[in-house]
Amino acid sequence: MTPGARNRFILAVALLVAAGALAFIAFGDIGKNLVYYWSPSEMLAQGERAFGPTIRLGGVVQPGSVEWSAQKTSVKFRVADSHKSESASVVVHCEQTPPQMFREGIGVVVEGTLDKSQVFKSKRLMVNHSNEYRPPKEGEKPADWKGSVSEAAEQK
Amino acid sequence: MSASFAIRPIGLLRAAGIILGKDLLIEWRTRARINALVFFAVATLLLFSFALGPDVDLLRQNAAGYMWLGILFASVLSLSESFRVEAENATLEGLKLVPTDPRAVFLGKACGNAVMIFALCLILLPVMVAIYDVSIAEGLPKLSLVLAIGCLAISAPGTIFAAISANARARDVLLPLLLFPMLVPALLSVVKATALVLQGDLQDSLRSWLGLLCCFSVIYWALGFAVFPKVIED
Amino acid sequence: MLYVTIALFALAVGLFALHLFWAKARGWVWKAVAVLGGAMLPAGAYFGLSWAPSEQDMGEVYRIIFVHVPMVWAALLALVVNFVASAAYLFKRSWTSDSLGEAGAEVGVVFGVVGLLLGSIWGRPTWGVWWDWDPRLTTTAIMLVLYTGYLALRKFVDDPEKRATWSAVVGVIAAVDLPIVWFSVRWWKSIHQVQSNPKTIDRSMFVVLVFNVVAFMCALFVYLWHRFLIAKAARAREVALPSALPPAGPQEAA
Amino acid sequence: MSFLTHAMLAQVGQGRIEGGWEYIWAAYGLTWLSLALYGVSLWLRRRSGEPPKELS
Repeated sequence: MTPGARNRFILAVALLVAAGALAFIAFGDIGKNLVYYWSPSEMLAQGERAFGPTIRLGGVVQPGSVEWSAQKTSVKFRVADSHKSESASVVVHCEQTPPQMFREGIGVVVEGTLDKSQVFKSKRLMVNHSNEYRPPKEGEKPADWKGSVSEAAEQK
Repeated sequence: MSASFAIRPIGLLRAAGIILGKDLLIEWRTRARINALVFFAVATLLLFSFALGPDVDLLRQNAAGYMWLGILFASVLSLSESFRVEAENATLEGLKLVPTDPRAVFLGKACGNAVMIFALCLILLPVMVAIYDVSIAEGLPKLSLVLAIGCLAISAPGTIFAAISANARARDVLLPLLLFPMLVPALLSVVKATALVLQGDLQDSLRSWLGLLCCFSVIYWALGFAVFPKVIED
Repeated sequence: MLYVTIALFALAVGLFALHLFWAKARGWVWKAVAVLGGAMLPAGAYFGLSWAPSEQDMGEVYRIIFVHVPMVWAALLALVVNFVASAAYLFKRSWTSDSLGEAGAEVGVVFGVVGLLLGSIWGRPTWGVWWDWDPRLTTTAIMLVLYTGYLALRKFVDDPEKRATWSAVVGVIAAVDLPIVWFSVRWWKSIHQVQSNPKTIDRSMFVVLVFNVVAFMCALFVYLWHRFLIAKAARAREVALPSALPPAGPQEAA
Repeated sequence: MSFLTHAMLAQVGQGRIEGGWEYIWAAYGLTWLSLALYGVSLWLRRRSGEPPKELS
């Protein structure tokens, strides 16, 4: 092999190795365990160790579990693995006013700590929107959505 | 020896080994670099605990992160030093004249830097155990493995960028500016892996983080190996 | 609307291809693209703000998608251009690929920063936070810092040849982050939604989105081309012999 | 509690975002502003590459 060809060969092999490693990150299984948030069942599987440290917990708001405080300044609900009623769930007590999109059945990520009574205390709640975008159903208009919204908010 | 140099190029690995040995020998003769590094890194670790106050739980929880930040800051010094040494007597020019693949220079230098940073890790370890009050839950062999791969992940891009910034203006600004963002993915996974080794790994996610770290190291080394001749050519 | 959008899309792609492969046309093609983009941008904003229906969960706020997504795509595309140019430079030196790399990085950083800010503005009403260290957002932030470092490197090296080689090296290494940014939402659980596709977006919204993407690509093209011309001219001046010897006229004093 | 917070709290929990045009205007405004500013900056730099003799 001439030096030039050998050079190019080494270069090609090195680039292939780099691309292979990147592809392994992409399509290998290692991404599965690298979590940005835990699902309720994953957190419960931690047992004792989940008490104390700040954790991100993600899942769906279990339908029928939302309890508002009188002033709507805090909210209690259960975060479940999935929409199925039998899936694992954790009680979350959130002291922050949730974003407007918060509702039963929507995906949320809460950041906080689990205390010994299995209540997850959270000060940061994020609503997770899916990648689905649909217009409102027939005959509905966003303007009609308001409940007891004041005039000021309505004008916007 | 010199005769065989003139007749045929020596093998890549052998040349790399010679350069590595040369770097380590220079270092061993004065031990100036490692002393400065250890002092700097220990000072950083202490500063973290001073800045955060005597909250033992907090320190123990974040020990891995602090340790790697200390190592990273110290390694920037070490990396720029490794090329400054060559620049002083224009010995890099000499290295370029050696009839071997310039990639050997990369391999030798990067291995030398990795050894250096790993030595720093090993010295730092007992310090960290003492001042952050951590215990090594998963055992020392596993921890050394994580540390070693972490050092490899730092040294390859570090060597490339140090070679670049050694000749640029404002090199003290440029090296961290290029290196730190590049290292974030590797740093993230090595800190996570170290924390798992220190605090125990219940979910069996150590292998994932370690795998990610290995992948990044491989990418950095392969790319560095491929492009280094371009970096030092004239 | 759909057919109009497809036609415009084809027109834009055709113009890009023409520009790429027919050097003689380069004088006027960018003007055509500029006219096309200049017409499509306001139209896209109109369609996005008023023509597209509101969304069932996000109401009106989702309309930010029509600027956020095209902006970030344009940024990623510009950085891919930077990668291709960097790799090309390492294989074969040329001021063209060096200048193209410079153009790609700068335009990519500008579009990327704006895209990130737009995402932040969108995140506040929907997620409830301006920023969160989720995988997509983190990798995007890393990407922007990386290419800022690339641009800083270019500023710090005076010798044009060394600058070209070294920044090409950095460009190739930095490009490792690009696929990670793109795939981060699929590899890891993230609060950022994964890429939408025609099935998950209502037809009327999808058309508007594609329309806006085409408009932003035209803008990207014009910006890239002009940034490239600037870089190329700067290179030409740098490598020109100092006060070029032969035509020694009175104006050569400088 | 101010009037505005009260209005905001009243909307909470419906699962839908109402209004929010200020965010949309901010986003579109930022987009247009940045595209325009960058275009202007390119325009101003258009002659930077020409030989110094033309600049002086």
